[in-house]
Amino acid sequence: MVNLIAKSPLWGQAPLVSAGVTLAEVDLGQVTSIAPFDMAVPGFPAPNTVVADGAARLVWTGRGQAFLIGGPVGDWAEVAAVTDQSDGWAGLSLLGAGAVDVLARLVPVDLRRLAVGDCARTQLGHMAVIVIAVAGGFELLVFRSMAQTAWHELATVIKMRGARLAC
Amino acid sequence: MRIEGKGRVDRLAPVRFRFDGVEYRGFEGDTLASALLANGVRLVGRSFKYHRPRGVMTAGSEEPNALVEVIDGRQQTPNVRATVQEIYEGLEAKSQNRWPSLKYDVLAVNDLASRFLTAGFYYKTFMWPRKFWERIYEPLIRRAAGLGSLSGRHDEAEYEKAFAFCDLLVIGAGPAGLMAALQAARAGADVILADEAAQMGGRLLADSAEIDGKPAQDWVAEVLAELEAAPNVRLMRRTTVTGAYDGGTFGALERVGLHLAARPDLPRECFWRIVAGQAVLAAGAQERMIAFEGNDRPGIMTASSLRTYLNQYGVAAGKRVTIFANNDDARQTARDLMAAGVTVVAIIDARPDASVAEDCPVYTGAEVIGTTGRHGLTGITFRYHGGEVQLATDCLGVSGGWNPLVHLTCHMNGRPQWDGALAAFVPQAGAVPGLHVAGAAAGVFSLGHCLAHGAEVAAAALAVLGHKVAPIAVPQADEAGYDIMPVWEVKGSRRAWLDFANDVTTKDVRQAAQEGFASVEHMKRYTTQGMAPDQGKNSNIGALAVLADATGRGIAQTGVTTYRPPFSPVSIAAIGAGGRAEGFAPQRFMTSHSASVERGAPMIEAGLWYRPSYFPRPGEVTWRQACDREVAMVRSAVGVCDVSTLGKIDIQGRDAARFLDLVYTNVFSTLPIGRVRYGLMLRADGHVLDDGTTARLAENHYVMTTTTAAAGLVMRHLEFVAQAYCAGWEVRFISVTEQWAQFAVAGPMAKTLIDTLTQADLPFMGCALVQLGDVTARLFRISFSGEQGYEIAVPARYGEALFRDLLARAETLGGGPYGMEALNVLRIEKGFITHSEIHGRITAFDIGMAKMISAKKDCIGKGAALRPGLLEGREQLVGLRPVNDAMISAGAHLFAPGAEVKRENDQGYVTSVCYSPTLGGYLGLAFLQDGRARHGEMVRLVDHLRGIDLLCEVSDPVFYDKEGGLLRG
Amino acid sequence: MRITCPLCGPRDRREFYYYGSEDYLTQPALGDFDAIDAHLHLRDNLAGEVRDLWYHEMGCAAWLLVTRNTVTHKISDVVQVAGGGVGILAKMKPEEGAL
Amino acid sequence: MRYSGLKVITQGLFGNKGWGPVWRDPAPKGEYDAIIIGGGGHGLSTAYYLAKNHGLTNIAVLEKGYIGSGNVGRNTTIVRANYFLPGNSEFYSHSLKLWEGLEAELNYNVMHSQRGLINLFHSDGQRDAFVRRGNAMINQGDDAILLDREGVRQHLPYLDFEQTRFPIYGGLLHPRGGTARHDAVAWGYARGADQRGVDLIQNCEVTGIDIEGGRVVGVQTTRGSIRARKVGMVVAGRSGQVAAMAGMRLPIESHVLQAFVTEGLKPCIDHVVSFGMGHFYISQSDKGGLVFGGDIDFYASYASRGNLPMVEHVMEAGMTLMPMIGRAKVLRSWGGIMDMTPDGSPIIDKTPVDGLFIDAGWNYGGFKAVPASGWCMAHLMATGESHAVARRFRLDRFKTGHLLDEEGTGSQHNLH
Repeated sequence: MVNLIAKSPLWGQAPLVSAGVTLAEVDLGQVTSIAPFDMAVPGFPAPNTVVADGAARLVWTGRGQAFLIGGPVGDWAEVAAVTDQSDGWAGLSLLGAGAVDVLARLVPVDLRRLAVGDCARTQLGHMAVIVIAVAGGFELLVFRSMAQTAWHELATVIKMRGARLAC
Repeated sequence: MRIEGKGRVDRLAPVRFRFDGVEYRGFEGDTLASALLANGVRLVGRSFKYHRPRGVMTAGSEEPNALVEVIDGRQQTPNVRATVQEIYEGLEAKSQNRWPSLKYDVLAVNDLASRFLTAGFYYKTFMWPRKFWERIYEPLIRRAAGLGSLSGRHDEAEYEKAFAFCDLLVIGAGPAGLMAALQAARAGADVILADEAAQMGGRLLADSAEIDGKPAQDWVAEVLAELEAAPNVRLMRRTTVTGAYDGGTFGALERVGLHLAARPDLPRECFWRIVAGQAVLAAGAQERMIAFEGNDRPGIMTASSLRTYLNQYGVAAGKRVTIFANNDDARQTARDLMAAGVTVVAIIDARPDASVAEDCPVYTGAEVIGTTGRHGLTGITFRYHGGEVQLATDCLGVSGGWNPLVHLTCHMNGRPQWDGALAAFVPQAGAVPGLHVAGAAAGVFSLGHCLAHGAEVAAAALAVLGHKVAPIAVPQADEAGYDIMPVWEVKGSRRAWLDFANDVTTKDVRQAAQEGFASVEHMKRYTTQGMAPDQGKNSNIGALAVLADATGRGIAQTGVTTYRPPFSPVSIAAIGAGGRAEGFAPQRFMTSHSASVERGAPMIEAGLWYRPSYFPRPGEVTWRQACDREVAMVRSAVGVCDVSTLGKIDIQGRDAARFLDLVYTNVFSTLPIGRVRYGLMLRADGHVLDDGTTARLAENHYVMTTTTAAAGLVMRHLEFVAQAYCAGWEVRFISVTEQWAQFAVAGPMAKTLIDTLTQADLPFMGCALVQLGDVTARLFRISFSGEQGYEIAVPARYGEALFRDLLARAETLGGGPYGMEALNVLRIEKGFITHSEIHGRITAFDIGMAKMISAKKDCIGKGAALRPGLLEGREQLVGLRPVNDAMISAGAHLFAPGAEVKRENDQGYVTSVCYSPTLGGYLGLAFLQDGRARHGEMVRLVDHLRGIDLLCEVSDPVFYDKEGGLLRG
Repeated sequence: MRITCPLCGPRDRREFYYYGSEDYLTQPALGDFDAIDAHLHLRDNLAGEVRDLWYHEMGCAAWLLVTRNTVTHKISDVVQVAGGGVGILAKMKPEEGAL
Repeated sequence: MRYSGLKVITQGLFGNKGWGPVWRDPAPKGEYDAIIIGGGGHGLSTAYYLAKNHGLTNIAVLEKGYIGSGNVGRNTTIVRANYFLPGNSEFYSHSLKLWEGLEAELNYNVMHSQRGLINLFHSDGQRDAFVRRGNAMINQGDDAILLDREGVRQHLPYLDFEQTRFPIYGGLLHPRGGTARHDAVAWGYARGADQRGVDLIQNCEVTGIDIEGGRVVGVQTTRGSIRARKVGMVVAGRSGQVAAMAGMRLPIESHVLQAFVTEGLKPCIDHVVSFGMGHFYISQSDKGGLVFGGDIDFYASYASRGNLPMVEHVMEAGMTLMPMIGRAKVLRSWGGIMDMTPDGSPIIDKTPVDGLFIDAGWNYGGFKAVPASGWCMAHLMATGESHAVARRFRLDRFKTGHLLDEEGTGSQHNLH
């Protein structure tokens, strides 16, 4: 009999609180890629937006693709290619007054345009990222294997920001 | 010398610093240059070529002479402009390009030989004897050249990069820039105002002007207070906009920590990528010198910099100052100095009709023709009314006029235009889309007009963005014009410097013209004019005026060389921030990483991933011992290997099968559900792109695997084929590489191990979903080792647990983990290819897989693969075994036995080699001319680099279990 | 340089992968070596406005046809490649064609 | 005038008044035996060897700007012969031999300096590929030495051997590789060609190629029409435009390659160092500037300027490999326009038009090829036959599949 213990991508990593921001790993729950065969299907989020559905969110993640985060797949399986992505991504939350400032060090998009309810598929340093604007900051999804690098890059920026503020 | 009551430095905050080992005192707010001048230090550097004594010449980033090394701990920063470097407690700087000391520099001997060291002399000599160039001449030249030194140690300081976005970027916070920012701020636009100085205000801080009847500095303070308070404005001090790039992108360098003693975690610099809807260039103008004999002595400075040192730093750069100018502006310097009690010996004005109404002697129609003073100016000679007059003076302020700082407008190949009335180049309109030029940078030279122009240009820029702009009130200030009579050089028989930093004189320019280097670019390249750290900011215009004179052309016709980014030099560390150590590319870790590290496995980089090389056991000294054991373990029992790095792509839809038929050479539409097939994929040009196995999980659901190296490439290729060629097809795919942790279980005991986990009786090349407790896993019966093999995949969160579990089970069966080294041996023994073989120049025919190109269908790359050059006379994949089981090496070349070893006889090369513990000897895979027809023949293998030269027997590439009985077993 | 992705909006050039000219969209027929040469190799290579293929690799994964001036880098149009329905392969059934 | 140290001294003693023009500035004649379009390194060396090796002196080089205004005056000055595919090996080997006698040949100091080139590798697979290359170089008669990690450390102690991202496994040392002063190469060939009677005509842009009955008869220029029975197009960077005048479509896409130079520094880097993993290479000029670069900007361009992502990539790679250069300040960046071919190798061949020849497609490796390119193009134009070491640089090789793809990246112009 096998008893497999689950580990999150940044298992054991304590949150980092510094310089007006809090960086922490978040458990995204069930994450399912929804890729409708007909891209004009109703209920599919517009590019760069998040459609909230109760506790679940449907986050646009690319051309004809959205991630259903925290909810059951339901009827999507009938009209879309449905793929489990729950283990493929690491979730990070970056919250606090300095969150925009920190993210602007690493992400080449205009964060002024990213209000709560918006999302962007872009890059964080040299890795792919999904940025979701949430109240008080951002949620960031990076590939699981790169979670340590993402953490390291964000932590480095936060550290330098702290030193700047201390000047 | 400090002047009481002048300047903005904090007299209550003394700062101690050292220059060339001597301690000095300055004040907070001083630059190194102002503090040295205040201490009476005039000699600060040596020139590039002739090692002439040099002093501070300017008060800005264009400084050509006062370049120093700043020391911090074990690090040092070369070529720091003393005119920009702010002092801080404990700052340590030293002069450079001199030996043994600044005052007594041995290479000053070059100056004596200067008549032989003129423009381009080195192209004409040092050619004989030939060997001497590299052994004698060049090393001497290299040692003499250069300026400052790097420490030679890794720069481990922090640097930062950042992105910023705004509606309007205003470059320069002088009068025009402040008005532009104010206009935009009040219009509600998002504004970034960037200025290279520590304090904003530009020349308003350095001049004694009035705005609205008040001192200009009060006006600056009011405007800054308003801008600071505005939520839509971002002030970026100490930030130089260095380049204009496409799409409204600007590069900018912020000096974050350079004005402070090093602090932990504080970045030294931050390189900004600023994206602006529109931009206003209000960079101002720079004063230029005049070329006359001996114009490079310490104490000879631009006239405006004397004013800056006086008004901004409270420093008189000399006790007895003379002014030499061809325009009105320099008069203000004389007036300010006199008002501060500094003796102005004379004003020498080249204009015959200039005003003489100053409280000091004014000589009009006069020209300076010589200077004296070895380490600092002691006197000048000037020509006046046909006679020569000598004056004792320790400081000469020179003004040849002002050059608008048009540089950024040229970064997209814009060409500045000559304005004869201003005797200056002004920006070409529209040269950089979205960049508007305001104030002195646009050739607007009165304060009153600059203020108005700044607001006006900002309003125009905002209108482009669709902002409704209410014009703001323009404050009152002097609107007097700028009268100039061009004077570029005072001709004489001795050297007159143009490019101080590169030691280029008017003679060099004339000689270049004489030798036919008459194009401005030729002159630049032949003389090195403008190629020094100041990039000719101080000298290019003067030099081309001299060239124009020498060639008889006008200045406009002569043209300028191209200004290119950066506007002022930027450290590699700043633009390369984040690159040091691990930062250059993301690190990718498998779920088994820590478990492998715990077992002492050296982790090696493989396509951004880290994979275990081997798992050493006690007593094993070399990697080979571990590798041989791991191979034997797989061949005799069972081995476990993390193969999660292979690309995995989930493909779904009614047209998924059809899509795979298009991208693979072979057919996948006929693959039964629950089965796996090996596939070969070609590039559009017919060469092998990648290979891997693809499983059919359901009628319309496949999961494809790619090699680790090609995972991203294949994904991009699939997207292209789907989006470009398969319009309307119902097929969707997504990478699931990261979703699944996948482990190979291989060896005669593999099935035994799998049976302890789950019930699944899979045929060879079968696949199924299985339950591991609560976890649904995917089980594939495939093999890359030639043994009976499985790959089992679980959601990645369980990866580490499953890996540990599999190892425990394997160990009870006499097995264990194996790493990349053993994996490589296993696959070579079996003749399986990797990207060592399919290296991008290889066709399906080369690797003996022609049969995998289905005759029944077309596929991507098939047409191109049939080009004659890809079919005939090529090298084919073979196996090699050396006679005597001696060592062979990958990268060796193959020859017919007895043939001379030279390119013309080259018949192939070895791609992969291993020692096979299974077969007891070295094995190689190679590409050999006509190789498939030569099995059983001998070839000569030569590796010059490793000294290997021996005979090998050519064979089929499959060495182990040719019939595949074990695999299917 | 910035490219306005029809889906993601204006983005930095660093997010995009460049493939090459729109010639790659025209799929040559088997055996037509001139067409293959034109598809893979020969280029108008204009100093002026061109239509090139870019891939929003770090963004939405859309392949884009970008109209851009190679002298000024001005980008005047960006559309998705998908939906164009270009190339003979789109119309071909899997079993068609022979070696 | 023959140059020498003695001449420099005697001229210096007499005020440097005696230096005459290095080349004449002739007006174009109405007809020449042959015309070379393009006064860059390759065009000038072609003219030089046509005159010197083949006795053809009634020829003109037509240059739309100034002599050497193309990539010969805008590159990172590296000279090497480290190719491994037959076709390239013999050509670059020949070129390097010509370099080694160039000062004496031209009586002009082009400052060719064989400082040694080290290509670093970072995995076993890369090592094997470099060993294959090194052995090919030796089989060709050139030189190569395999360095292990310690060997690299001895030569380049300043590299970051602790960084684990791309650990340094070793390097392939090419002792005869090095650098030269790029402008001097153009000027030296120009002077040599001029001395042999070649007309170097600057500010003369070719606006049309005259073809009658399938044969070239002359060119139209901004300085009038000029007749010639043989015309060579040697205009890498603009090959597409010029060939279009003859109705040709080339297997070439133009791309911009950036390069960078720092402020002058005392000697700190002796070799040419290449970091393939990061697409970064560097050397130090005699003046003290670090000269370095990376990959092309990857998109077709004639804009002679690059963009920031590649700038950043190059500097980041530099900081990964040798963080000791962090405090060197970049003084200037520039972008040159490259003829990129689908296999990364050049073309020296006849065209379908009789009498019209092409020398193009140098990708970003044209500088080191200057001597052999001119040598072989001159041979082709004079004899009508390809030179033995340039036999494989055929215009039709893409169509036939006889590719010379050193990178192994396939038919995508920007990947070479």
